[in-house]
Amino acid sequence: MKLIIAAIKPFKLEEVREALTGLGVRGMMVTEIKGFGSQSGHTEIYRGAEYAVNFVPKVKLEIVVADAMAEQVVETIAKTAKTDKIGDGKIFTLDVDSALRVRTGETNDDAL
Amino acid sequence: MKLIIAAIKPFKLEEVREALTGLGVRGMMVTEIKGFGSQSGHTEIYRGAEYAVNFVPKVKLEIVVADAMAEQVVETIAKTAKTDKIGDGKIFTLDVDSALRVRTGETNDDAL
Amino acid sequence: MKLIIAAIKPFKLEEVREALTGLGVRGMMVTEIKGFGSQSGHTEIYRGAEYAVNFVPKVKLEIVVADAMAEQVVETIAKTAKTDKIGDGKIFTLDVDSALRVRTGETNDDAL
Amino acid sequence: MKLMKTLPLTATAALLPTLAVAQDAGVDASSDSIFIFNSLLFLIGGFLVFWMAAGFAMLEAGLVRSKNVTMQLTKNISLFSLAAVAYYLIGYNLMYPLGNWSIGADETGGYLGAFGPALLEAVGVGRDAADDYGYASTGSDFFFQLMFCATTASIVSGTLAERIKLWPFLIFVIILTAFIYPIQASWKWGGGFLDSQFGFLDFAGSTVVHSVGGWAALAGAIILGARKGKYVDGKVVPMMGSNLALATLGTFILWLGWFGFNGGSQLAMGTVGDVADVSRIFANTNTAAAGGAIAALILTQVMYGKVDLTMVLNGALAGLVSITAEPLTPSLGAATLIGAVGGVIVVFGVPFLDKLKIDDVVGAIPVHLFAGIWGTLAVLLTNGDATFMGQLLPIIIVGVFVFVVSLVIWVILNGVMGIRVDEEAEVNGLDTSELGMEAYPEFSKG
Amino acid sequence: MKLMKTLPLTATAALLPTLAVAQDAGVDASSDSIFIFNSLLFLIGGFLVFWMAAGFAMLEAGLVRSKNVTMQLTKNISLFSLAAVAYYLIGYNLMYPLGNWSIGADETGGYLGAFGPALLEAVGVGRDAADDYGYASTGSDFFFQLMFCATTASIVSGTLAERIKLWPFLIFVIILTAFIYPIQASWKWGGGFLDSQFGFLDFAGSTVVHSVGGWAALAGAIILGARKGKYVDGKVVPMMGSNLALATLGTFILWLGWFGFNGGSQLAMGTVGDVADVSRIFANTNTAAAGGAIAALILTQVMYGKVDLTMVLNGALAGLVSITAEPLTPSLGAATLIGAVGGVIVVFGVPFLDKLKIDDVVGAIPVHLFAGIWGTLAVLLTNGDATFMGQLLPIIIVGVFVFVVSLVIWVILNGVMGIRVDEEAEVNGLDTSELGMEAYPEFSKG
Amino acid sequence: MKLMKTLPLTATAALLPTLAVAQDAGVDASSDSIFIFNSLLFLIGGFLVFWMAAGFAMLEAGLVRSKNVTMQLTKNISLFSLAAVAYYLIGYNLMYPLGNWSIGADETGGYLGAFGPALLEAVGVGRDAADDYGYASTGSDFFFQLMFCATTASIVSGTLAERIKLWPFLIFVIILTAFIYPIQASWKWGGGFLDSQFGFLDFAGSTVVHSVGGWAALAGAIILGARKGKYVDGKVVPMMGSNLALATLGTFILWLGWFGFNGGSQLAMGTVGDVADVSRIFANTNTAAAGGAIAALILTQVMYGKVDLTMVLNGALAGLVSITAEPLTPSLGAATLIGAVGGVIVVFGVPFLDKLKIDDVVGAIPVHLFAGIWGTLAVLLTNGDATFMGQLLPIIIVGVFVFVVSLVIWVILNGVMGIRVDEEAEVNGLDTSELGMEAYPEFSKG
Ligand SMILES: Nc1ncnc2c1ncn2[C@@H]1O[C@H](COP(=O)(O)OP(=O)(O)O)[C@@H](O)[C@H]1O
Ligand SMILES: Nc1ncnc2c1ncn2[C@@H]1O[C@H](COP(=O)(O)OP(=O)(O)O)[C@@H](O)[C@H]1O
Ligand SMILES: Nc1ncnc2c1ncn2[C@@H]1O[C@H](COP(=O)(O)OP(=O)(O)O)[C@@H](O)[C@H]1O
Repeated sequence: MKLIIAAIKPFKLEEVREALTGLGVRGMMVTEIKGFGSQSGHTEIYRGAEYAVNFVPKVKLEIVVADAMAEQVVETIAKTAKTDKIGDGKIFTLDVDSALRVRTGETNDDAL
Repeated sequence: MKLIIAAIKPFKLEEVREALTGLGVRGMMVTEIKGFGSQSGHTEIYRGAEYAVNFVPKVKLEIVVADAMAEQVVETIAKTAKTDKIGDGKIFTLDVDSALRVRTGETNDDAL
Repeated sequence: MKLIIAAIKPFKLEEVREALTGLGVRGMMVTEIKGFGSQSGHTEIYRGAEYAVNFVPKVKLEIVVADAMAEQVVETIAKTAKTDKIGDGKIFTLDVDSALRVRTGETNDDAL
Repeated sequence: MKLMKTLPLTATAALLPTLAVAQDAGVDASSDSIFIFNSLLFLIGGFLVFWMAAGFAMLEAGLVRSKNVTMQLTKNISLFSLAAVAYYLIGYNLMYPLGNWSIGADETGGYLGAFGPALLEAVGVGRDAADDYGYASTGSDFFFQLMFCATTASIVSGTLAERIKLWPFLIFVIILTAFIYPIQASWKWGGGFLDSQFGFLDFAGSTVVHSVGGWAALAGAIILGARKGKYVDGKVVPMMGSNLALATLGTFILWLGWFGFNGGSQLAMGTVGDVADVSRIFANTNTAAAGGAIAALILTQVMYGKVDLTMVLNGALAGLVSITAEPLTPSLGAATLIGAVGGVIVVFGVPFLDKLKIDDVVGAIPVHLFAGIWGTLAVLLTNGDATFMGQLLPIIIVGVFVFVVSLVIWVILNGVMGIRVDEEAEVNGLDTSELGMEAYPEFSKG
Repeated sequence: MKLMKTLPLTATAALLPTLAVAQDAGVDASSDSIFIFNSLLFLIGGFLVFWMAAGFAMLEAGLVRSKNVTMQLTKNISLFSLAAVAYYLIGYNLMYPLGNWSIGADETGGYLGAFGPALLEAVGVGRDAADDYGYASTGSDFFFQLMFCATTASIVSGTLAERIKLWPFLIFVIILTAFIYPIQASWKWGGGFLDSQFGFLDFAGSTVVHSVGGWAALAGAIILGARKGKYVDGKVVPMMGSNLALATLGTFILWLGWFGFNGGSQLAMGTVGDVADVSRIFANTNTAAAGGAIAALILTQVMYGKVDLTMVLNGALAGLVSITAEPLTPSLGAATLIGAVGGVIVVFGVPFLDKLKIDDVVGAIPVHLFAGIWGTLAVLLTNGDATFMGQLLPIIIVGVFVFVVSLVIWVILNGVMGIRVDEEAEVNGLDTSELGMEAYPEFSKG
Repeated sequence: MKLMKTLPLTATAALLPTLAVAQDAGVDASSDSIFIFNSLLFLIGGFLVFWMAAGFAMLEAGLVRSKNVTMQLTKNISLFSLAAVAYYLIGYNLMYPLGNWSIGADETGGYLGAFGPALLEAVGVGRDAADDYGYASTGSDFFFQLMFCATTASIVSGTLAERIKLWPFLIFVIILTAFIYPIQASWKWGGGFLDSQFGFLDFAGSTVVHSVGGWAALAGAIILGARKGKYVDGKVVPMMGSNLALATLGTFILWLGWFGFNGGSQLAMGTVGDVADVSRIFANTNTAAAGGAIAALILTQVMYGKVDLTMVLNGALAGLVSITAEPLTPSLGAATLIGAVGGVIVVFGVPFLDKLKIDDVVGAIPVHLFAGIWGTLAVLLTNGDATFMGQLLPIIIVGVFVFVVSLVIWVILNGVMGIRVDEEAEVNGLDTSELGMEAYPEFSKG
C-alpha cells in the first residue's frame, strides 16, 4: 500500500474529495497546515510595521491506498487541485507496511 | 523503527495514551484532523438548507517505535480505541530510516 | 528523496525556517500538534482540582528533500531547535517514493 | 409627526404652571422638569440605540466565516462613523425641516426637507432661547435621531457580507444616511405627506427604519449576486457562521438597545401618561422579542427535528422589528403574538430567499424587511387610528422609492468601480485579500 | 414589602402638594415628578437586569467546552424568552396579589397569590386612572420584576450544562418561572407570611432570587448526575472552560446589571432620601463585587500558588450576591468585607461541591446559593431591624420549598422523558448530537 | 472645580423656590428634583463609565496574543477591583478635600488633599442632613468619580501587556489609584492650584485622566522594555492581536461608556441649560469618535493601500480622548475635526513609538497620552476662557509629576521583586507560565 501526502489549496478540498470518492477512495485524513514554499514571502503592514508572510494556509491530505490505485489517485489530485497559480501544492508518495481497521480488525488492503 | 499512524475517535485519546504509556511508549505526536470515511455522509440542516457532513473530527497519533515494539503498539491502540461503532479508525505502519533526539543527539532507538 | 518529520518547540519555528531556507530548502508543511514525551506530566490546578498536563504544544515540520540533502537538513534543524532543555523535540527520516509539483507536473527532485 | 407629538401636553404645563396644582389631587412636573425628562429620555434612548451598532457588528461577525470577520468589523465601525457625519451634515435637516420644505409644505404635504448641517442650541441655553422649551433639547433629539439613521445602514452590511468591496459599500452608506433614509423619514416623522396626507402610523420605524434598510440590502444583494459556491446546481450550500457566541451576544445587545429604540420613540416622559406609555412600550418590546424567539424555537424543532440557534436569534430580532411599528397600543398578549408571527416569518423567509437565489448572509432581509412589513400592517390590529390604505400605501411608496434609488446607485457604483471582489479574493477571504489582516490569526481554520 | 415601601413618603407629596414648599428651605418634587422618577428607576433598573441575561449567556458559553457552546447559548436565550411569557401569564399576579391571596391574607400571612395574566395600565393613563399614582407605573414595575424572575432561571442553566437535554430543561424553566419563583417571592415581596409574620429582610433577593436559583440547580444536579469522566476513581477531572474572554465579559455584564438589580430594588427615587439611598446602593454593590474578586485573587494565589481567573470571576459574582440582601445599610467598608467573605465562600465552595461529586459546571451553586445564604444572614450585621430567626427561618423555609418541589419536578421529568442525553451524545458534545450545529465550526478543537 | 461648578444655579433654586415660577413663563424644577436629576446623572454616568472597564478588558484581550489572554483578563478585573478599594480608602478624600488641604489652601492653591476613607451620607438622609442639598448625593458623586480613577489604571495595563508580572503590576495600580491619580486630580477637580492659580480647563479629563494613564504607562514601558522579538536588528516585528472581534467589541463598549464619561462631567442636569449642555456633550462626543475613526480609515488606506482595522479602532478612541477636555463648547463640526486630528495622531503615533523601541502593546500611549495632550490644547480652539499657558503648564506639571513618580515606583518595584517575567515564561506565554490556565485551551494555535 501507499501513503499519499498532498498539500493543496484549502478551497480545493471539497472538489478533490469528490473526485477521489468517484475514484473509489473510501477514506482520508485532512489536516490544516501552514505551508511554506515559493508562494510565500509577500509583505503586509500591521499597525504601520511591514512584515513578510512566510506561511500560507494549506490543507494536507493523507490517503492510504492499494499500490494499484496509487498512481491514479496522485493524478486525480493533481488534475483537480491545479489552478496553474503558484502555491497549487505538492504530492508525495510513501510506502506503507501494513494497515488495520480498528472496528473490524481487517488488515492491509481490506482495511482501506 | 516504525512510524505508526493511527486515526481514532477524539474521546479515546486519553485512554489510548495511558495504555501506550503502560506499554512503555515514551512519546507521540497528536494532531486534530478531519476524517473522511465510511462514517461520513449523514445530513444536517442549517438555516433551512440540508447538507451532508463529509468530515468528522478525529485525532491522529504518530508514534515512532522500535521494530520489536510495533506490533504490540498497533494491537494496543486497536484494542483500546475500539467501540465497535463505525468510525473507530485506522492504523497504518511505515518504515522509519532514522531518528534523532534534538536535546541529546541520541539517534535511532535510543532517541525514542 | 526523504521525508523529514521534526517535532520542535513552537517558538523555534521561525529560526529553523530561516536556517533551512539558507540551506536551500524551498518548502515545508507546518502543523500545530500536541506533543507527548518526557517533558509531559507536570501538574496544574483548575478551580481547586489538580491535574497532570500530558500534552505540550509543539510544531511539526514535514520536509521532503533530495537524499543528498537529508542529513544536512536534519543536522540544521537539530542545531537550530536545540535549547538543551527537555522537550526540544525529535527528528525522524522516512523514504519517499515519488514527488509531484501540482502546478508544473514536475516530478521527484525537480518537484521540491 | 414626532416633533409635535408632545407639544399640547407640555405646552399646558409651560404656560399654565399655576393651574397645575388644581388638577385632581396631583401636581404636574414643572415645565423645566418636563423638558429635562424628555431630553433625558432621548439621551438614554440614544445611547441604547447606539449600542445596537455594536450588536450588529457582533451579530454579523459571528455569522460570517472567519476569513471575512475583520472586514465585517471594519464595515460596521466605519459605517456608523460615516453615518454620524453624513446625518449631521445633511440628513438631520432633510428629515426634520420644521416646515421649511424644499419641495412641498406641511399642509399640502412635504416631499423634500431642508438643506444645511445640524445646529445645536447654544451652550447653557436658557428657557427662552431653547429651540423648543415645551419639548426637549435639540442636542438630545439630534443624538437620538442620529442613531436611528445609523441603524438603517447597519442592516445593509449584514446582507452584503463576504463579497462586497469596502469602499463601494461605504459610499453607498454615505448616500443612504445623507439622503435616502432622511428623505423618506421626513415623509412620516418630519411631518411630510405620508404623515399629513396618509395618516401613516409607524411608531418607531418598522417601515421607516427597518424596511428601508431591508430594501436597500435587497437591491444590493440582487446587483451583487450570491457568494461563490452558495448555490450549486439547484442546491443551497450552507456557509456556517464562524462564532455563534458572538452572534448570540449581538442579538442580546440589539434586544437591549431596542428598549431605547421603541421606548425613546414615545418622545416624552414628563407626564404620568407618557412615562406609563414608555413603560408599556418596554414591556411590549420585551415580550414581542420573546414571542419571536419562542416561535422560531418551536418551529425549527418541529420542522427540522432540531432547534436552529441562528433562527432563534433571527426570530427574536424579527419579533422586535414586528412590534416596532406599534409597541404602545397592544396588550402584552397581542404584543407576544405579533412578535411570534415575526419569528414564523423568519423561519420561512430565510429558505424562501435562498430559493430565489438571493444571498442574504445574516438574514437581514427576512428580519428587517419581511417582519418590518408585517409589523407595519399589524398596527391595524391594535390601533384604531390606523387605516389599511394608510398603512399599505406608505409601505409601497417607501419600498419603491428606497428600492429603486438603491438599485440605481448600486448599478452606478458597480459600473464605475465594481462593487464585488474578484473570485480569488472571495475564496481566500476578504480579510487577507482586501485588508491583509486576519481576525483570528492564531487559530487554525478549516 | 415592595409595593408599599414607598407609599408613605410619596403619599404625602401627592396629597399635600401645597405644604411641600414649607419644609426646610427646599421643595419636594411634584407628585407627577415622583411618579416619573420612580417609574424611570424601574425602567433603567429593568434594562440593566435584562442585560444580566446576556451576562449569564456569555459566562456560561465561556465556561463550557466548545462542543456544548451552541446548546448553552440556545438554552440561555430560550429560557429568558419562556420566562418572560410565563411570568406575564402566571407569575406576576402570583407574586403580587395586592392582597387578593388565593390562600392566606395580608394580616394572617399570605401563602398563595392570585391567578391571571398581568395587566398594564391603559395607554396614556391619567393620574386618576393610574394603578398607584403615589408609586410608579405598573408597566415599569412589571418590566423590572420580570427580569428578576428570568435571572432565577439563568442561574439553573449553568449548573446543569453539558449533559441535560434542551426540552426537559426548558419545561423546568417554565414551571420555575410561572410557579416556584413567584410563589416563594410572594411570601416576601408580595407581602406574604415571610414578610408579615417573620419580618424577613431580603432587599434585592440574596434568598428570594439567588438562593432560589441555586436550590433549583442543586436539585437538578443531583438527579442529573455528574458529567461523564468528571469524577474518576476519587479524582476530580477538570474540564476547562473553552473561552475565558467570554467568561470575563459575562462577569462584567453581570456586574453592570447588578447596579440595576440592587439599585432598582430601592423602588423609589423621587425624594432626596430615596435617591441618596440608591446612590449608597450603587457604591456598596460595586465595592462588594470588588471585595469578592480581591478575596478570590489573593486566596487562590496563597492556596494554589497561582491566581485562578475563573475563581476571581466567581468571586466578584459571589460578592454581588452577598450584598444583595442588604446593599443599603452597610458602610463602604462593611460592604467590601461582606463581599470578600462571598469570595472566600466560592473558593472553598467549588472544591467542596466536587468532593460531594455534585457537578456544577459554572460554579452557580457556590456563587448563588452559598453566598446567597451568607448574604441573607449578613443583613444582621448592619440592619438593626433584622432578627436572627427572622432571617434563618425564611432561608430554611424557602430552601426546603424550592429544593423539594424542584426535586420532584426533576424526578418526574426524568421519568417521563429522561432529562439526560445518552453517553455518546454527551461525549461528542450536545452541539453536534442534539442541535447539529457547532458554535465554532471552523476552529479545530482538541 | 467640580463640586462648586453647579452651586450658583442650584443654590438659587434651593433658596428662592417661590421666585421660580416668576421667571419667563416657565417653572424651575423643584430643589428636590434638581438634587435627584444631578444624582441620577452621576448614577447613569457612573455605570456607563464602569462599563468602560469591560471595554478595556475586551480591547486588550483582543489585541494580545492568545497565550497571554487569561493574564490580560485577570489584570483587568483585578485592577478595577483594587482601584475601587484604594480610591475608597484613600483616593476620594485626597482628590476632594473640600478645602481641608493637607498642604495648601483653596485661595493660595491646594497641593495635597485630605486623608481618610470616603464617607457616604446616612441611610434615607433628609434634605437638611444631605452633604450638599444644592448639588447631588455624595454616594452618586463617589460612585461616578471612582470610575474615573479606575479608568486611569485600565490604560496602563494595555501598554505593559504580555511581559509584566501580575503582582508588581497590581501593586503599581494600588499606588496609582490611591495616590498618584487622586493627588494630581485634586489640583484641578479638587479645586487645587491648577484650578485656582492657572485657570486650567479640562472638562472630563484628557489630561487629568487619560494623559495620566498614558504617562504612567510610558514610564512602565521604559523600565519594562519591549517584548522579546519585537524589535530585531532595527526592524519592527508585528505581533498580531489574537481576536479582532473582541477588540472591536471593546472599542464599542468604550465608545458607549464615554457618553457617561463626558456627559456626566457636566455634573448637573437639573436645569434647562444643564440638560441641554449634556445633550451637546453626547452629540459632540459621538461625532468626535466618528471623526477619529474616519481619519484613521482614510489615512491607513492612503498610506498603506489597505485599511487597518486596529488603527480605526484606536482612531475612534483617540477621537474620544481628544474631545474629552472640552466636549461642550465645540460645534458639531469642530468636534468632528478635533476628533479627526486625534485619529491622525494615532496613525502616526503608533509607528513613532516603535521607532523609539517603546513597546506599547495596544497603542494606549498614542491614544491616551498623545491625543490627551492634543485634546487639552484643543480647548483653546473653542473655549474663550482657556489660555495657552493655562493649558500648557498644567499639561507639563501633571506630566512631569506622574511620569517621574511612576518611573521611581517602577524602578523600585523592579529592584525589589522584578517586574518582568523570565524569557522562557514570556515565550511560552504568561497564561501557562504564570497562571497555568489558557484562555482558549481547546483551540490549537500557531
Ligand atoms: N519540499 C517540500 N516538502 C514538503 N512540503 C512542501 C515542499 N515544497 C512545497 N511544499 C508544500 O506545497 C505547498 C505549495 O508549494 P509552493 O512552492 O508554495 O507552490 P508551487 O508548488 O506552486 O511551487 C507549500 O505551501 C508547502 O506546504
Ligand atoms: N484509506 C484511508 N487513508 C487514510 N485515512 C483513512 C482511510 N480510511 C479511513 N481513514 C481514517 O479513519 C477514520 C475512520 O474510518 P471510517 O471508514 O470512517 O470508519 P471505519 O474504520 O469504522 O470504517 C476516517 O475518519 C479517516 O480519518
Ligand atoms: N516516539 C516518538 N514518536 C513520535 N513523536 C515523539 C516521540 N517521542 C517524542 N516525540 C515528540 O517529541 C517531542 C519532544 O520529546 P520529549 O520526550 O518531550 O523531549 P526530549 O526529546 O527532550 O526528551 C514530544 O512532545 C513529541 O511530540
